[in-house]
Amino acid sequence: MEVFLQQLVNGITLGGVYALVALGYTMVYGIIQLINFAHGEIFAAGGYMGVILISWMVAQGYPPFVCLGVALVLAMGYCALLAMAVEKLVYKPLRSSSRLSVLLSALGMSIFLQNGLMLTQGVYDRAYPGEMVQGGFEIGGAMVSYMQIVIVGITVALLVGLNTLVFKTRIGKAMRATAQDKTMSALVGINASRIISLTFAIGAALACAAGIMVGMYYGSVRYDMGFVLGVKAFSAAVLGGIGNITGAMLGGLLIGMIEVFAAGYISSEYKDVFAFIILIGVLYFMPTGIMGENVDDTRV
Amino acid sequence: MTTPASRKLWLGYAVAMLWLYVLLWPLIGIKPGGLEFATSAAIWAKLAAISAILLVLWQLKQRGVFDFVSRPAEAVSKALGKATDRVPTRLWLVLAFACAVAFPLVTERYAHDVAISVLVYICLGLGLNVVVGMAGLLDLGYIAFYGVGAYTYALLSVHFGLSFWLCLPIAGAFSAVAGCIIGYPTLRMRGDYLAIVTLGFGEIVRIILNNWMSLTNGPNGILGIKPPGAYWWQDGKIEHIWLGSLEQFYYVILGLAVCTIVAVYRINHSRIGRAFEAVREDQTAAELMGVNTLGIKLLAYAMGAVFGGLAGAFFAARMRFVSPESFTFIESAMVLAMVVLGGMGSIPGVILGALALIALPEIFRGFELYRMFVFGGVMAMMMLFRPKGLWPAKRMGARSEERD
Amino acid sequence: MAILELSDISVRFGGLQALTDVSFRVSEGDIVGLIGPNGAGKTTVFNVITGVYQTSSGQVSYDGRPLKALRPHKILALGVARTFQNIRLFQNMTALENVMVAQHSRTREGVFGAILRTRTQKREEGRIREKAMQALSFMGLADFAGEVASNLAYGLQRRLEIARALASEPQTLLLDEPAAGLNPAESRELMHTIGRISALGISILMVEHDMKVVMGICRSIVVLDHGVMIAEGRPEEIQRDPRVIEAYLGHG
Amino acid sequence: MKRALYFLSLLLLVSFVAIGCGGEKKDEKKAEAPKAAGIKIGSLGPLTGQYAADGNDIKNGVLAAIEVMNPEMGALGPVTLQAEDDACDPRQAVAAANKLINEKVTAVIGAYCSSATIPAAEPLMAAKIFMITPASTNEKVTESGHKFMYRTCGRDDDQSKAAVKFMTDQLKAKAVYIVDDKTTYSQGLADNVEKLCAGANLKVLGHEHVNQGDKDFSAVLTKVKAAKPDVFYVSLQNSAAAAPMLIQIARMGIKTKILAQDAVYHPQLMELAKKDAEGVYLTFGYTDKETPSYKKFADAYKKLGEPGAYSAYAYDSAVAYLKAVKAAGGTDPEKVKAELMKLDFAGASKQIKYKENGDSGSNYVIQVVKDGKFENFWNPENGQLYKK
Repeated sequence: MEVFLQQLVNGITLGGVYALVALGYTMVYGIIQLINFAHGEIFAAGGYMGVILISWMVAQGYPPFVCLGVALVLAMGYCALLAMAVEKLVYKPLRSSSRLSVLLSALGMSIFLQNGLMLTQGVYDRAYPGEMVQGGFEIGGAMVSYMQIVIVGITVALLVGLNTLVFKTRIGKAMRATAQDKTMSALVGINASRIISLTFAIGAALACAAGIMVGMYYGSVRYDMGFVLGVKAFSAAVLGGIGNITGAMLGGLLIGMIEVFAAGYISSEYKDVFAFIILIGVLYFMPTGIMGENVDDTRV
Repeated sequence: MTTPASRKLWLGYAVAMLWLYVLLWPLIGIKPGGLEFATSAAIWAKLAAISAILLVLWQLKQRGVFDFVSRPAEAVSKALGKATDRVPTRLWLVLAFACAVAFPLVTERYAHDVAISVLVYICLGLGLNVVVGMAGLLDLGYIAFYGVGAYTYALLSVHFGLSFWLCLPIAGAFSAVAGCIIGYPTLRMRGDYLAIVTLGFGEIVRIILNNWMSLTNGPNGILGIKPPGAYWWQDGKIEHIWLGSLEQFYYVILGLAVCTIVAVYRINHSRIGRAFEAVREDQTAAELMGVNTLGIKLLAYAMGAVFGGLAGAFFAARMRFVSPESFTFIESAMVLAMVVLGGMGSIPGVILGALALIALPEIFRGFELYRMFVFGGVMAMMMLFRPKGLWPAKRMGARSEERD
Repeated sequence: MAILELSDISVRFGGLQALTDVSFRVSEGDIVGLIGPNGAGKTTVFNVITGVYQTSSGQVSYDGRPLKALRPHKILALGVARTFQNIRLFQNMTALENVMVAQHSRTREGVFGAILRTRTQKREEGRIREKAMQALSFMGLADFAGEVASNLAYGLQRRLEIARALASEPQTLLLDEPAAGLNPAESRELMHTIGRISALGISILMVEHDMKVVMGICRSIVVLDHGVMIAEGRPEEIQRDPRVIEAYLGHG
Repeated sequence: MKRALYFLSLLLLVSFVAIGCGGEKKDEKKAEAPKAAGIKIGSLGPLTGQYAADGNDIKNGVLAAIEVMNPEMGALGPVTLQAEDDACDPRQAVAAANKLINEKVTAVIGAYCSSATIPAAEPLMAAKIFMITPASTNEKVTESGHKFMYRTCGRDDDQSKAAVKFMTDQLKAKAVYIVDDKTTYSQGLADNVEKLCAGANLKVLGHEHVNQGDKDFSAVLTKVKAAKPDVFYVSLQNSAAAAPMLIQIARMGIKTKILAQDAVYHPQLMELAKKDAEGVYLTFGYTDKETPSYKKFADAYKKLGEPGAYSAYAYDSAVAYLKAVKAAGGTDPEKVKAELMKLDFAGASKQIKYKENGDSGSNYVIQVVKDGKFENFWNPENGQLYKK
């Protein structure tokens, strides 16, 4: 029971991070049907911006929570700019070409950014200064650290914020309209190009927050950390039904749980196998993911 | 170019450069000790200067300043093209083949090694081309078949001492079975779901190779794989030897690559190839025109897998060592990049793609730090200038699901 | 002798009743028209016959054999070919290749034959090409054989669709609005072509809006409205049928 | 199509000739002035990818050795380095080895991953080029019977013996939990430890594997916590993998003693894991940092950064080779081999003396992390604590 509770806590923390990154994949996919491979690198860049900003501010002598808060905001802005630059530079000109070409340029961008990070930040891991949030408490034998609380708290806040943005505001409405039908939304006066940029920016900001939290949680960041997490988050987005925001949150949480429980109860070396097998199994029976819309492509 | 348009262009350029600086500076300029501007400004200034020069050149070209050079050059290339058109295709093929055969005679070790790698990847690229280019099914886990082929030969050679030539078809068959296993659950899925499922399968295969200690020896890999045996001209008579030198390996893989090229070309121009393309173009219409689309898709996976498996068996024989590290996702991505960069569905395109992606990074090995950085950037940019690939197939359009 | 027989076909998509108890038959060598206002369920009937949709109840039989649970390519192999309302050619393949695909179900050679270029494979390939060229010539497209489908003019694409269907050597041909978008001269030409196809002994079932075409060549007509069959008979009977007139004009 | 083929053949021709002639031209140059070229040694290791940090340590170690040895080489010099990247990938390792053969190096210092060293050795041995690995501790490296294969670092089997001895003799442990991250190195070591535990009356409560590149170990650690072992034996590929593990161990409140191995010996460990690294034991090839030879090494290395786990070994490997070359008066492989076998000198890492099979013996001791520094703790040879 203790073990189970502990694994549950671990799973929720991990799942929350996956969900944040998965959202970026799903939103971009929803609007331009692109698997944005470079998204994982944006996540890594976020982690690095966190290190850079927090180290600097800590050295200036600001209190930890101020550092974290300011770094979070600044880094999110930075990542949004980065993602928009990537979008403008290599995705926008390809909007009318074959989807595989865009996929390839996304892959190229991913390699480019990853190595760019390596060149500017070095091959060594970069450490987050001190542990910002220390200690923890026990519930029923399960250790819950305050760090986990902070991570889950920030994740939930961001998810709620995103939901409000997408479902309650005019911008959100425009985003959903563009995702549905670009031509029609252009007719009613929505600037699709701007909305797409905005989608990239929001996705990137969320990934950036995830990057900072992962960095704080594991104590360090590395230039290639985006890849593995990116693949998992992308699986999470697909599991939930790619293009569906609620689905991505659910998918992220599920993948996190599956991974932790598979590692805890079955085998830690095969945990990714279980995650993928469950993903494939779900897709076999629900070909568009758990919450994806059923697209009937056999219509004549 | 008119003045307002030009002004707009330079305004855009200024914004982009500003943007670049905002992105560049924090990565380089913020240090725990304080803020620093000199390094990032220097790098930025170089980038800005180069791009400004390029922009000016481009504008001049638009205005026709270079016409005096480009017009005659165009005429020359046109004339050259006409002249080459007069020479029969067969002759070019023979010439290309002759070059390939003569290659090891004029080059040395390292070039052989690179050439072998290129040829292995040509086989892989052509195999994936059947799946992605012809049948239009996105596959991100293709390297798994390469791994299955490599391990099949490795295990059969080490445990049972079977010869390479006997194992080649077995490796192909095993890969085909693996292809069907992977293909089956994906038959009903649409393109992007296919992507993640194939990626997942690729990872599963790699993790199994890495963890099934009793079979694959896990991360330690399998050592002591026999090279192919052959009857070779030696000391004035024909003897059975174990192939050891790089030239010999080169000829083996050249043979394998030629067989692959011929096979893929012939499939492309057969009933099966047309069915592949029909599925790619419009799956529903293909089914209604009597093509068993599920069967054909499965066949496409199996076919692609066979070529991957054959290349894998050769890889194991050539390295005489296999370990799971050779079969990671990035390899799948590389093979896919070859196919798309070269031109989907086009055989010469795939060859060109393999040359570009394997040979070029090897040539630039000296810049190892910047190598992958530039490679990624070029790959992304390449798609902007030639979205259909270096050498597009004559007829190649969107995949069927893209139009739904 | 009925070759194609629909008995009490009903199709439901979720809550939507697309077809209700539709029954009719197509006799060998017959030309049957299927008409009705937009949304009456005509294309659904085609989709049911060719196996794209499954019926909720009722059954389709072809040549005395029930078609239930057969995949579309099997149904084509039995001899039912069709064209599409919105042209669905293989856009990036040449006209000839488009037509050659239709021979798929009539040929057998597999991968090994193709790779080794065996004698039987070559012979078969030659036969496919010959049959395809025949179909193209029959539709007057021989000169466009090497043209990529998407480059053909609209009228030619319509004809290519029919050629493709014919190349599968059908006994029954389902034409889904073959005259849509054609000018009067082309429509006349089409009527003539349909006559020639019928003369080959192929039964034809066609959905068409152009009454001139339907009344001109169909020997019997089935009228659908909101998924229900409201009339069946010879053209002149249908023209006088008050329910048909109401369906077309009444609640406009 | 024809034009396309024309371009293809043209391109093939040009590129082949370019690669071919490029190589040949270099050869000609060398043929003209063999003396001026001096000695070229190669280094092989992951300069990019996951283990780039360790690969750079090796490269830097060799660079330091060249700096130190160059003045001594006299007419044989100057010594130059050709550093190649293998990204720890067997295919790239073989390609890089072939490139080094092309570049006419006479010895290769490397590689890092055993899985790269083993296949890369094949072409190097065939070309009679020395391969001295400063980091591949897998037994198989020197057990393949290669004539020119040497190893300056210790062997996994020796290291695991030291580890088990420490757990039983000093920590008086009864139960141990083992985790590794599935590399040739880390798993080999963990498997050896597990095997030895059976004979040492040490109960193995569990042996888990995590994957390379994982950062989240919470699931495994939860199991460890529940199992309550006396010692937690952590065998990971490098310090970057170990640091998050240590952080999570502390966060989860696991108080068990932790024993790690030499790959985590890197100042990065304390930088990343900070106070959570305190009290961690590790087996490490003993290096006395007070000896003159180490200080000489450290001086030369200073401008290259902080020495990593294998920097000193890489340095010693290169120094050993260059000493042998100097003694042999040339780079003839047979003569150099004879001289290499005669060597017995105080290296930066340890006393360097190669055995017949190419191994140089192991000198594992137990170290502990104390106040952010690695300190010698216990000597398995005599079972004594080091005094501070």
